[in-house]
Amino acid sequence: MAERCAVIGVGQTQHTSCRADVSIAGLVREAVDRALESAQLTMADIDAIVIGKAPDMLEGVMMPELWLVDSLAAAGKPVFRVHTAGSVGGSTAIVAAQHVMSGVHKRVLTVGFEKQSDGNAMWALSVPMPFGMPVHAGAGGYFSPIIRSYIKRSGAPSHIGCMVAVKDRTNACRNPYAHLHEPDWTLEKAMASPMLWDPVRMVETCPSSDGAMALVLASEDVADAHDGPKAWVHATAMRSEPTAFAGRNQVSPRASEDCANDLWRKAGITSPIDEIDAVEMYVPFAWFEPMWLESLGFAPKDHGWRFVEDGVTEMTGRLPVNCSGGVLSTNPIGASGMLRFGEAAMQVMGIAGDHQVDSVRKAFGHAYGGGSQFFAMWVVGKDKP
Amino acid sequence: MSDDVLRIRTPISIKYQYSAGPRVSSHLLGLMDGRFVGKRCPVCELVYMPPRNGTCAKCGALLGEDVEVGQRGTITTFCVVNVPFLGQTIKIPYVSATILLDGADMGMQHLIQEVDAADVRMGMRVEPVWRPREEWQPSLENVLHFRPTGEPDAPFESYAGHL
Amino acid sequence: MSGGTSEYSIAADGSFTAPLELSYPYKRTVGPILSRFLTSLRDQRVEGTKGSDGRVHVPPAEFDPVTGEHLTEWVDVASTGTIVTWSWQPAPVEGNTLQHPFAWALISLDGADTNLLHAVDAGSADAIKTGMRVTARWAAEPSGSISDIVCFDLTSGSPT
Amino acid sequence: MREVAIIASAQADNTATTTSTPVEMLIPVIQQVLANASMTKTDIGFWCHGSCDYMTGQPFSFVSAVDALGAWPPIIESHVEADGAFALYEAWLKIQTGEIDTALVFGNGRSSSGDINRILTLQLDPYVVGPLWPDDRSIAAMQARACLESGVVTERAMAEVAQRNHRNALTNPKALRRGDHSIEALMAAQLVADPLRELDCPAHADGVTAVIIAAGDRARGLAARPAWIRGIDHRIESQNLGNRSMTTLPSAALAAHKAGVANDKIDVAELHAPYTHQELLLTSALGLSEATTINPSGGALCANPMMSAGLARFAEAATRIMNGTADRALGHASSGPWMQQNLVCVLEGE
Repeated sequence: MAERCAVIGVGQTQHTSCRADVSIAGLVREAVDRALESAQLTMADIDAIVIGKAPDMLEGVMMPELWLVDSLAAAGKPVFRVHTAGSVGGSTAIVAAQHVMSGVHKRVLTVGFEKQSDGNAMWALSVPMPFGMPVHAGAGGYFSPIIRSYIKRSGAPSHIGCMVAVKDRTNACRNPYAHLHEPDWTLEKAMASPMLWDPVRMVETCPSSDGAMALVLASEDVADAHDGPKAWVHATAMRSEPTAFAGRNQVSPRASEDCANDLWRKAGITSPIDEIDAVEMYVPFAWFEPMWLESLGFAPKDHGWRFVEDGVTEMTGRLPVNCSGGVLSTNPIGASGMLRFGEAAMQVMGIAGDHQVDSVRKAFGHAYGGGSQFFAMWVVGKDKP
Repeated sequence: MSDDVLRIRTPISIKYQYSAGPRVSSHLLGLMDGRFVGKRCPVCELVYMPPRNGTCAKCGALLGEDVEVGQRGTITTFCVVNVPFLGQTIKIPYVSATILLDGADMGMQHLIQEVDAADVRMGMRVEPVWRPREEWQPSLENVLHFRPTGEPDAPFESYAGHL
Repeated sequence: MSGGTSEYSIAADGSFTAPLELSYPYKRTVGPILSRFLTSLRDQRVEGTKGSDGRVHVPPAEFDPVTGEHLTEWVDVASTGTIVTWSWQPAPVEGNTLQHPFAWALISLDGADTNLLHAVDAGSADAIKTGMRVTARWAAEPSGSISDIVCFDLTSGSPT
Repeated sequence: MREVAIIASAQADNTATTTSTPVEMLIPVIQQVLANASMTKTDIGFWCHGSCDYMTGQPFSFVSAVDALGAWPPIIESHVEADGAFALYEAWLKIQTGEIDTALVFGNGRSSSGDINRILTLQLDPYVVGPLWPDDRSIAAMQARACLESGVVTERAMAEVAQRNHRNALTNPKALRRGDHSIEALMAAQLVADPLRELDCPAHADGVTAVIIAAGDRARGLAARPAWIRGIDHRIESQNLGNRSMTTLPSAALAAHKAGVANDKIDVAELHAPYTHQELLLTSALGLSEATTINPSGGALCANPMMSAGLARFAEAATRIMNGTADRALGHASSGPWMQQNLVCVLEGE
């Protein structure tokens, strides 16, 4: 059976719209160096490296892990590349964990990054294909109809998205690494934010960021010997389903529900809302918080929005969600998923600083990608699984 | 030292030849003739219009027989766009909707015009406005946009399974 | 119309095909090490970084490839050097600094311990040999890029 | 370690150009490999895919590949931006964790959509190498010259590699290029990138390969003679063309050592060496002797579908074990300029 695995190192970059002070390698190393420092290891101690990022066209470098080898002093090591769309950061952390859980490696470095300012996300995300339909409205145009469907189905009031946005932007002010630091959001101000893709307001959308997140994963013996904070991997799960087929439920894709059920079962969790102390959820559009709360089993169907309205997901609430500020405040696509997984680990390790939730024993990290079709999740905890 | 080189231009240009594949040919030929031709999945028997890349993703099967679907359809869901989107010339706000054509089992994205954005509804019945025939290409862009037919709205149950 | 739809053609099996061009003007932030290297190139000077083992890297390594440490010590190297290996490019492609047949070569610049990849304007494949000496040909209007060296020219004299 | 074996494989015919969409190319191969194993999609515990967006110029191109799997109900699935052989490695790891017992891995590539020699330039340093647009073949040619001038290889030895692979491909219906050429004719052929000749270079192809692996008794129940993975490891080396050996492949040698290649005689080796001189470098890096039959399929010289060619080598090697013509075989996949990254797998029969 699987070997135990723990996160013993976490490091991320300062995130911003353009990290004009670094190259791609410099950006990656900023996160890697911080992760190694917190793991009290050096590059030489690392057995294998697992790299994740979204489409290579964002930077215009094909399989960049190949030329990054020297910058990571990785010659002679296994270097592995993962790409599963928006969920890539989460999938990459899971694949890295499997390098340890398989018993093959003891110290694995994993990093997710995106240097979006070298190019323009729109290029890579909407290449006009011959004979295809023109993209009429971008990502918001794809997801806002799904949000409209959720609102109609659940009867949620129109201000829920803004409540989530204000919460995450406010939380981000407690996270020094976050891209957006906008302390003065209020519900009134948010409701007045321009309606971009009705029902999605500007404040309810995510920024485009340069950034990277790195984790050091270790085997049980290495983690036991490590005298710093650690987060044990209790369970991981992945699920995929096709982008589009007749009759597909895009509001709560079955792949999302199956993935969560599998995760809770593996982690021995029977009541997520009671047993999970902190959640880092992939919410690129504010309305996805209530949608995922339901899909993942934290809230009853059509009640996710009530959790938001009742403050359940506030930092001080019963189920703190995205205390880091989440994707709504920081979005380097290839790193966003690993930021969720890493921030969940930070909560368990007690190293989240000003956005630390009190006495977190178990935390949940979540990422999804494509047309709400690729899902990656993990549960990390203070105690050994 | 503001004169230092901080950023470099490295243009990248690669030419490809794209192929839509043999299975969507009848669909594209149909569009060049002002018709909506989809395909039926031989396994689940649902009708795909457009036939995507010639496959039923649910069954992992190659699509089979051609099926011409109706010109009219129902708006299953939509969004009102207020952001001047990359290369988009239509004046905002405008509506991008998922339209379930009569006889099709999967919706397709298109524009809704000739109606105030605020009046667009889920369930609204719409019909295509085609470009002048001489401008037709093998593309859904032969349809300028869809507009309301004035028919009564379709009941929610009739398209609830397609959201 | 999207992509190259208007330039479509129909293949033997009925497939519609059309050109699709990915053409993007990437603008890369280079970071401190490459910034200094490229700024120097613009001034017709070649600099490299010294690795932890004392070897001089040109183009400069941001990080030591063996230890991973950040490299900060700079060394001036010459714009002349020796051909270590080469191959012949009979048909230049878009983006090459020379648009007539030329040689690709790895060049050991005097004072450097690594080799620089660049073009050599040798005229014909018969005229170039490994071990020949070369000199950088600087661009008339430098922009702060690797192309500020247009190519290398063979210098008179037999192979060293 | 859990015992894991390759129990079935399928490949599409390699073609020079294709009009079918990648998904249309995938579906028949996915269905074939399942049929070869007498399995249905519900018997598969994990699916892993290897491909690269730049092959077709479509970002997220792998997303539509999920359409070929009939991923309903939802499946456990992942994707590597690499050769399908690396997808097999990920699946092997996942089986080791005990989470799954079976996996279907596949790689698909399309070298004909664009100029592959130009596309591969995008793998190079994007600041001071890529902007000069050196193409893949020119870069390989510089390595070939260094090998020739240092005496590590000879023109005749390169011609012999080309001759053997193209002859072997005569009996491989999937190959794109095949033929019976004399050494003299090969050595007299025109130089396309001095010192390389046309048949020293890979036959870039469009192709698909799918492989099913299974653990322990599950594998024994699915195949008469499973090809057991006795060792598998991959290593990478510096990409820096100016600070790297041009005449040795340290990452391949290390991967071979970790995979235990030298523990016993290798009957058959399927090597993903795109250029003739690279096969010679690789053969020596892997420590293979005259006793080993190399590339009975014709190898990458006769069909090199990017992102599928490496997994195809695994499939070919496994086939030799499964049909009893070999007891110990080696499958190899590579990636990057000058075979920067190498994945080595030792397969054995029981």
